[in-house]
Amino acid sequence: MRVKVLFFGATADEAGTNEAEIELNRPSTSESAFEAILAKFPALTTNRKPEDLLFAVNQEYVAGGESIAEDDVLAVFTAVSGG
Amino acid sequence: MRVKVLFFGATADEAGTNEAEIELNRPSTSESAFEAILAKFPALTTNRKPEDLLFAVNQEYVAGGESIAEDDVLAVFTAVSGG
Amino acid sequence: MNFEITNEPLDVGEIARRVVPEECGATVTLDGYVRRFTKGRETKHLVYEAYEPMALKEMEKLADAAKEKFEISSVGIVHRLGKLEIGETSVVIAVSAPHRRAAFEACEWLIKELKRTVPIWKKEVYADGEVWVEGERDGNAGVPPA
Amino acid sequence: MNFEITNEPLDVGEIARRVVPEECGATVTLDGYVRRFTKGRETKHLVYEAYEPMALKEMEKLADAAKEKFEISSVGIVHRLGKLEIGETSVVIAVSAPHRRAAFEACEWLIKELKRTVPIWKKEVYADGEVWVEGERDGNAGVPPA
Repeated sequence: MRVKVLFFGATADEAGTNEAEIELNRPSTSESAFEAILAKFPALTTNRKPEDLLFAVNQEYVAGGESIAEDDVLAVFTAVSGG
Repeated sequence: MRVKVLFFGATADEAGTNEAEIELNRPSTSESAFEAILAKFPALTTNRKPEDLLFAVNQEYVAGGESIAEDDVLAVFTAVSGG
Repeated sequence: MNFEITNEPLDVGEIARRVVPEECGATVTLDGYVRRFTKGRETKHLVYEAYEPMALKEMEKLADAAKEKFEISSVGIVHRLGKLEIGETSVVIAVSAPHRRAAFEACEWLIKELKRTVPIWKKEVYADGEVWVEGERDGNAGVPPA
Repeated sequence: MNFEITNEPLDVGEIARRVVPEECGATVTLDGYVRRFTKGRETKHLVYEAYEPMALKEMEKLADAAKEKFEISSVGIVHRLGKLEIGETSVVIAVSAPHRRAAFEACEWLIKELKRTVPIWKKEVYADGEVWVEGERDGNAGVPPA
């Protein structure tokens, strides 16, 4: 199944894009989807550890274990720095 | 010696004026001046105790024991309620 | 000007913007305004009166004390006098600091102290009467609150 | 509107004035702006970027949580995006309450939480380079901060 992945700030620079589509196995969980994104965009973890990244599904932070469905919108970004 | 006395808010209503001149003995301290004002304007303590009033000399709160000089500006008012 | 007493309406944003030095990253502002209900009783409007020159001196003393006590850069204090309708701003205190924590602490301390020491008085006007509000007192006669 | 993300300059006073219910007597406002020096290094300007729809949702969640946690009436949160010069406001949080203490506490809590959870990022631009600032992280991969 295909899902959309969004990148912002540092992750957009590293992925070379703000937005991509990736193919995931069915079923996929938030963990396996996150791993698939890191595998496809290795630059995201060149200079940082995976645990320094945040991951959202349909504009909500993942808690872990969520099922991913076709057409879900995923997003990978660094710890926020607004304010 | 003559000094000026200012009243504000409730004390102005009770004294019937915003400003008065009173005659004090020489020497006078802040305590004796305060007593002289209360004696001349008994309405100030009709409905409250003397310790509920504040007293300033030349725009400074008294600490107690200050000497009062000719032409000093005294002020008697209730506990403040701005803000 | 950082300390002011005025009969004109207050522009909270403009007052807050007076205190923005380059080393700072945050301004915390308290905007105090006229509440319609106090302890269940309805206020029609308020009237504020001040011993103006002394009030300005006391504001300046408070700002100096706050700068000693907290890591802050600037303080602005403005109080309005005269008749104020419901919702109108009576006092604005703006504090800027390199880091926000000190600005929050100082702003809260300043409004507490202003209500204790700055010679300004509030008259509450109700539908059926009016009263000059007296603050809390526990000191000796004439001597300011500790 | 109480939650907003915009590319336009922010009017702090106008934002604070959006939250003045009649039961209230105080609004506490945090105005966060661009500091010239951070740890001795000079910033030329900042660029902010957001995951806008998620950021608005997270702001609303924060305001709801603050209303549960503190005795407050209204919350306004506005964050600016794009290029910001020194001294320009990046974020305004305004909290109104019947009594000022809760407004101070809630405002301070909200800015701390916003910096932790709302998906907005800051790029520091220096004379000799630029860097996307990353916040603090101590969680599991992908999972939001505790």
